[in-house]
Amino acid sequence: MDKDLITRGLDRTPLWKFALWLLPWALLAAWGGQTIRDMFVQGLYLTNMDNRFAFGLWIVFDLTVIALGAGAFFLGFLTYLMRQKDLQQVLNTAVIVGFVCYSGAILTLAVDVGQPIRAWFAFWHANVHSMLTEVSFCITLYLMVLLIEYVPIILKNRKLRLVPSFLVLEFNLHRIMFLFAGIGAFLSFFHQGSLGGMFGVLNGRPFAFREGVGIWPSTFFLFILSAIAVGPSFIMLIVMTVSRVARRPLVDRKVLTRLGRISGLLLSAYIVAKLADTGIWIFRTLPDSGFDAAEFYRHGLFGIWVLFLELTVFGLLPATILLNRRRRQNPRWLVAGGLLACLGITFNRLVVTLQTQSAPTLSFDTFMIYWPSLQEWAVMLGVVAYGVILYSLSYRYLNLFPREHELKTSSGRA
Amino acid sequence: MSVTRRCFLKFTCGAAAGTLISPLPWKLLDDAAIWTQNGSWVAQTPRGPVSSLFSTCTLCGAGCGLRLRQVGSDTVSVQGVSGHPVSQGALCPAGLGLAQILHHPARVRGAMKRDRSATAPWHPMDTTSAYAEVGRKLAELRAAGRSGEIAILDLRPGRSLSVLYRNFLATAGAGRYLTLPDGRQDAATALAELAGVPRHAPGYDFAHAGAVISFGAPVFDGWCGAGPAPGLIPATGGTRPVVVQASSNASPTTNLADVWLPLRPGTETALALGLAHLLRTEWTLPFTEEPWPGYNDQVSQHTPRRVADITGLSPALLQTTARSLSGRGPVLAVGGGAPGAGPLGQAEELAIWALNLTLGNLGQAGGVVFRPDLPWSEAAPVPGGTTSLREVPDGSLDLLLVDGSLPDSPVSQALLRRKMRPQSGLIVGLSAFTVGPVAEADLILPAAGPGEWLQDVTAQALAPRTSYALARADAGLPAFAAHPAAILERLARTADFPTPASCGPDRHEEVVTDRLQSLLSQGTGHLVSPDGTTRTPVNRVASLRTFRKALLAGDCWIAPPAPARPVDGLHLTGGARPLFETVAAAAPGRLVSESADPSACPVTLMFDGQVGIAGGGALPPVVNKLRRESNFLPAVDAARVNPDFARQNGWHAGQPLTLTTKRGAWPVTLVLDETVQPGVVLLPAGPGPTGLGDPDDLRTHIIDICSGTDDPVWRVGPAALRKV
Amino acid sequence: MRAFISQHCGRMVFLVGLAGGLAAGWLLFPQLLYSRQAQPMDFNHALHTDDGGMTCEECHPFRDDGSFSGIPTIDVCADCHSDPLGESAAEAVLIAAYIEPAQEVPWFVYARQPQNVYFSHAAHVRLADITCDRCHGFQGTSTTLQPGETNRISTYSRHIWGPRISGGGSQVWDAMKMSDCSACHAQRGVQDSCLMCHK
Amino acid sequence: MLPTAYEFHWDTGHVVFLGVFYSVVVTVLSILVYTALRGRGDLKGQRTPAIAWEETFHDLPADRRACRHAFDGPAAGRVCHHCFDCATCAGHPEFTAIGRSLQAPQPPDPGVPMPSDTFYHRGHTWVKPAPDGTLTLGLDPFAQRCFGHPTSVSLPAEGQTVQSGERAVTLHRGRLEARLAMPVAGEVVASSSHDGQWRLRVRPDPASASLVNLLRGNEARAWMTREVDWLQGRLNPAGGHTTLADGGVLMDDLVAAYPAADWDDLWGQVSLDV
Amino acid sequence: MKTQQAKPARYVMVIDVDRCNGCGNCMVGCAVENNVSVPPADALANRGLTWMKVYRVGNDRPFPDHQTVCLPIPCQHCDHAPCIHVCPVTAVQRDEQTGIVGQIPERCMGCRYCMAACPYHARYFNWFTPVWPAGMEKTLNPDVGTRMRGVAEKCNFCHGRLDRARERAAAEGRRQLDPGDYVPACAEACPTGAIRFGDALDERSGMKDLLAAPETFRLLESLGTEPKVYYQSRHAWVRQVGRSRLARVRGFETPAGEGVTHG
Repeated sequence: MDKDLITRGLDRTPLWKFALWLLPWALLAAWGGQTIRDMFVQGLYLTNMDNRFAFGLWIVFDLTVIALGAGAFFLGFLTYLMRQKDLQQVLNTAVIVGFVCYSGAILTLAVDVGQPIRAWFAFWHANVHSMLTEVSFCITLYLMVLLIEYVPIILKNRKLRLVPSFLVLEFNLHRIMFLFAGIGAFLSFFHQGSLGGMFGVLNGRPFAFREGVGIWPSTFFLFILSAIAVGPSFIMLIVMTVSRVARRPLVDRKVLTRLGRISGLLLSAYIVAKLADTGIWIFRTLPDSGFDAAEFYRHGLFGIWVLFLELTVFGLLPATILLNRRRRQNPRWLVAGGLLACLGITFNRLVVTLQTQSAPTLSFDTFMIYWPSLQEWAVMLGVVAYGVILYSLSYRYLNLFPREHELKTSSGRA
Repeated sequence: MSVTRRCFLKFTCGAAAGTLISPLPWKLLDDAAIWTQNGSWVAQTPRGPVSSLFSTCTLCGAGCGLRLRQVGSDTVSVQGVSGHPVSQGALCPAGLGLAQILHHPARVRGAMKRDRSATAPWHPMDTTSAYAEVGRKLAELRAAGRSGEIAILDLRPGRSLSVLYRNFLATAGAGRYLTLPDGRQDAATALAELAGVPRHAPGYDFAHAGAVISFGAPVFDGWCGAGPAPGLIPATGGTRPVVVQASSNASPTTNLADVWLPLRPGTETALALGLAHLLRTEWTLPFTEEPWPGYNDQVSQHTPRRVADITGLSPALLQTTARSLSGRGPVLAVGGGAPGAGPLGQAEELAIWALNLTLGNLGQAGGVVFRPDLPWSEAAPVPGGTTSLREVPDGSLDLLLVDGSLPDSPVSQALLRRKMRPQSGLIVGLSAFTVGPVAEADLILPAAGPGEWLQDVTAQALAPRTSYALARADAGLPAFAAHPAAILERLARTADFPTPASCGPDRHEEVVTDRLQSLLSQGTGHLVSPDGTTRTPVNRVASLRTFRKALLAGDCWIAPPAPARPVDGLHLTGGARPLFETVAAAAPGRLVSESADPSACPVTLMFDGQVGIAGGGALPPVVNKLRRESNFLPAVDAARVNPDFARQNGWHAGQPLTLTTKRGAWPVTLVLDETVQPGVVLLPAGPGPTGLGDPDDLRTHIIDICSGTDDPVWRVGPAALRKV
Repeated sequence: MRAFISQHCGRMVFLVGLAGGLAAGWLLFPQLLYSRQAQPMDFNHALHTDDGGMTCEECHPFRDDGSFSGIPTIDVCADCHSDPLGESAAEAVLIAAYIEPAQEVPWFVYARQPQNVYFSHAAHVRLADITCDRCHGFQGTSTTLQPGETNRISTYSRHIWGPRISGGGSQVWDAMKMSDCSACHAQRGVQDSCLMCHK
Repeated sequence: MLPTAYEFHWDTGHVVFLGVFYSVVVTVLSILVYTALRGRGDLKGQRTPAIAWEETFHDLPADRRACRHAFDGPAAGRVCHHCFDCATCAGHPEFTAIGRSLQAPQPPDPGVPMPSDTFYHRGHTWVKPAPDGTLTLGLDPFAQRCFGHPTSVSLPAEGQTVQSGERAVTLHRGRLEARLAMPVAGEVVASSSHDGQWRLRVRPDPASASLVNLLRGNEARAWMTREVDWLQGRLNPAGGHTTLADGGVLMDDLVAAYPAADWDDLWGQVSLDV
Repeated sequence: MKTQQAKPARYVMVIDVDRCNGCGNCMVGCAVENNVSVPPADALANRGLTWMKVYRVGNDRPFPDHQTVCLPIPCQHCDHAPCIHVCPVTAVQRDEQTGIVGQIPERCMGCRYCMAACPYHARYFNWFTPVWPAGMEKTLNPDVGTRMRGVAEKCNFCHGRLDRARERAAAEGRRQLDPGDYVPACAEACPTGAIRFGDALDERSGMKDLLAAPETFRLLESLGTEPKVYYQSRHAWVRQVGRSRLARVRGFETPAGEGVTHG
């Protein structure tokens, strides 16, 4: 039975091995699920958030995964609208990773709000001036789009495709996929941006507040840029990891280096923008609001090294690595570059979320720190586990990599 | 097979489509959202007609006026009454939460017993058998002719209930009537005796003073309720006396005062004498007869330089201060004391009275006035005599009934225990809460709480005017609690004492009525409405009934202004004479630590606290917000130390330390506070911090450990801090 | 024939499902959603207003502080009904069960709003000259009391949402939801805010 | 979200924001509806086999999709994008012309008998026209050796019409399965099968049945040679013909001979079904 | 038909820091008035609910030059409130009629974005289900609805009292309130009269002069949030500390004649 579901000609590990692989993740997911239940029943006091740290680990996690999931829309955009056919090879992965990231983020958000039953207020009683409204509208719609993009991949399963209606649906969906790629790009553009805007508009929190264009602060654009910069890297890392775990080539090497190169280019663009933004922030925005930049980096936990690390180790370094052709060819460097880029965005989102709240605004107020509770970690890890499980299943039973078969036979012949 | 599956699928789709175009899912969504705001877990506010009425607070002796807001018959909020003749609108946080306190988890909801240890847990006990047990003991003692070992500790003398306490002791035989050493009270009595105007309670006439020298008295925070002393409220645009605050540590009062003299702890005497010296030399005062032989020598010895050496204040500052006081009308020197921390020692008080005498304000308007007495005597003298708990020889009591009201200043529980017979001694609390001295009891009989029985409130010690008010019983008496007098009567019955009715509730009513009657027949003073707007001369009050009605409606009886009773000297009685010797000695000497431990750092121990809730207590839950939800009240175990001093000793904030005195050790947590003088450790003597008030939270123990001497009247003592 | 069925089975089954769904949503759901409570005793407004010639204010006055007394307390009834005025069963119940033991009548209040809603009768009646029936309909001229209906989930009286399961009813006073209040405010040009009605 | 909501005002913010939102929703939904309708049409219009064929064709590895003209010269390395339907291929006529003009050398003998009157489908079925206008369909020797002796063969019932590319014949051998694409469209008039040897007689559908997509003669031989090489490559990567061809003749039943090989995959590749 | 609307008001609070003796009555009075619950005893320090929070603020000088004042901080009711435009569900709104910024708990979905936005930390979240000891519900104020778990809450200038005042006025046929009619609980509970409250647009309230006074300032003025809670102090350092962080960071410039008089 299991074998009949696996695409013809693709080797997959025996079922028992696969089950063994899933087991730990399933346990993790179960733990997360249990904790989520507790959150709903007992309330958010199980977290370590408090009146000062209204946002905690979960928001950092949401911001990060949504940024990492940006590969889905960006690669779709490149493939279908920019006609970069060779990226087709990783598109399925991009879609599924995107789906995992966004569904996971939305799940986490649902746990994060104090009154989940009222979550629909965000739509029905929408305050259109709130960046959060923009976010919730866009990511919900975009998750729908991702689902639509995911469906044909599922329907191509060896057994499912035998059902005529599925076959036909898949066939027709596939041919208008470029439209969804376009819509997805549009939506993502706005919610990636408004996630940044969420913090940029906080005129009460000088650490986060940024001047901007019209209704959008600079962080709006910085977030978009950083997201599409690391998105491809993340997909690249995923693919490399999978083919390492599965011990077989899945896509042409040049596709991976290509992804790396795209990341490199956008990342360097991002660094430039970020530098300019920081400058304006330090020399105009902050003094105008009666604050002193140096002071934000005076506190024990968040020193000036934060800014330094963000710009150099997590910015310039990966950019240079990924832009250098010779380095790109070397898988080690490629991974290093991609990894740094992804870590960079994680760090950036963490700083934007936590340091904003740590830094005191009232002059007689104190600097505070926050460490997530076990339950918060549990929920986050549970969501990660859900992602791994979903992707593993997809990799086993769906034909994610069009070139996998050819690469296998050609390597077999070589 | 496949057909049926297809059909099922289609059916489901159809059903889903149908439901979606029906209100079901959408209304469910809406109702679910509404459910989150009306579910069983959402507390429902009461419905009904809202009314408001006036009463008087009985949490402490300050007698603040209250405006109760009621829904039906339940009080939903309590506010101060601006313009109230006694409290002038002030109210302390505990008073503001009064409505909650009756429902406090720490409320005594039935007789409770525990074995002889203040830390042992309480066990609920059948009320009847509790009465039986106490009654039996009473009977035995009386039968054995040991009724002298029966005593009642009255935490607030002067009430009608006090009369009943006395009656109980009388019918018991030779029982003793005990009062708590209360700083203000003692100071007042001391002065009344020294000034040769016995039985005339002195009071501070801030309202007419031109300047005030306060020796650490919290005249701006917590003198009356949480507010400033009456007459010191800086009305917008209005003028108030110049206030010189002499206190070792900064406080809101030092902030609001015009001059702050940050003197070394315990050097008040020297400062008083020094100021007397300056005042004489600076403004050539008409020299009054010296209060006692040698006083003048003392004064002349306390030159600015010497005083500066002792107090650590610069001579220049002393000089300018003295000058700043002149030409402003009457100058009033205030001792009294921070209620939380107890009053000054007697030596200091004596020096301060002497200063007042030097200033010639004793018995004068704007100075220390002598209030006319209330027109009734303290009822029948008790055969066993009336003494302060302090004077009772240790181990001489076998049954002590403890009054349930909150004490105005903390009391050492160890002291209480020491007075009891080692084995058999039984302490019985008549209380609504397990707080204050009652916390030391072995057995508690549930009594009515504030507002559950009619009480009468007389003026607090050192209040400028004699006053009398009633605290109405607007909250009904709960089934589990009894009127204190009813408890007395029932005890008297069970012990079959001759005249149990003489201490019953009905008698209490009679006493109150008698008092009202005597006020009427005396005919002096005014009936003042709660907001102070209308003043009716008592002699124009039609009848006892209307008088009573008015008082129940929140009116106050206010005596006429005290007549000028110039005092030309303090007449040292035999008991007071030795005090004088200590005056000279009193100075930095108190600060020396006897700590034998070389690793410990000698420090001076001082206290601050809140009036009304001093010495711990079951607080309204909301009061805990002050400590737990803001950063401005210290935690219970917070030892506040000057940052520089801490740095010198290598201590850091939040560090656990052990505070040792010769009476024991106390674990504290270090808190850095620039308002504290270097070398001083400031401890809060206030209520416990737990969320809803923990019944077993015995704050007063800290006083046992920290008060340097057996004398429970203390403010500053030697101690040592050691790293854990 | 079987061919026909097998051909059209799908469509028919779909339609059956559709009908089922609609029926569940429109007919069954309301039955399940609301619980009915009979009033403790019957009351005839018309009898009091017409024959008794009483005005609304006599039993539903404003208090001194401007608040509205709402349903009268038992002593108000007792003022007239301490002894039977007629021989109606309801009155007998009133006297026997409530007036004599001085028990308040546990009326079901149709128009009861939740605790987080603030409504000032004074502002609407005294200032805006709105008559009772604008919101309470012809309650004042009714001859009998309908049983109360409570939403099992939201705990609201059905009169808040309105008789129609889809909300509202045929009359303006049929519903007392926030949208109904705000609609009237908008129509009268009252500039309102959340805090105006939420406490 | 709707003008009925209390918070809604007819101001720029709401109009723009919700306008965009709803237009996106409408777009997405209409696309989905459009897709569903198209699919319904396809199902009704019996286009499923064609779609299936197209789907699988695009999933085939490039080398399995080589253009027929890549075998004998003109378009070496060319890959077909027309699902082997040369009628729709613009290049086909001229490539054929070029092919004729240059005398391609006689291709090597693939090692399997390939009568010149037989037309071969790339899915390894052959068609032989009979004088009465019907066509005989069968499995070519190469495929026969790949499939060996199927345990069961399912054939379309007589009178059933099949479409070209439709996978009407299915062979089973244990867990292995091969679904063979029909080389031509028409009505099945006769079918026979014994020991996995199956024949179909089809009366071609004059409208759609054409043999132009099928290979014959040298072209077929060249293709077959290529297929044999491919198979060798897959069966023993080490290289060398001796194992596969025995005296130039493909051995019977390779499945038995090479149990280690991934026959599920190979059958799929041979029958152009992945 | 009578006019449907009263004249708009602009309610402001002026807190005289020099009068505050840090008794905390404002916090307690507020909590009692607004049915603010008490979290469990073992709750984290920063999870309390207090619509009015009193901070102790020092002047960073050594003893005895050190001064500590108490700053009571309720919601500042900013005219440009950062919390309003961030709320995704329109649960926060500035009442045009009064200028009061309202938080509607039954609308709030508990995303806490507003809390992240508020520079004054004047917003509080119900981390726990608000519970009162048995019988204590009877003491809840009927003019203020209780909250539920998982929603934000904050000061609304005791809007329940405004409702009462309006109702009383309406009963007398008045639309306009008189200065005395409406005072928040904190102002009423303050024993030193440090908290004053009134309608700045109403000449009779005398608020205009208070706002114009030179020693009047607002917290974090340079953020441009335009708070309607004003503070007053004759101490320059207090004003500097309140206005912005820079003064604290770069040290106060203390004009001559400032500071405490004790030599």
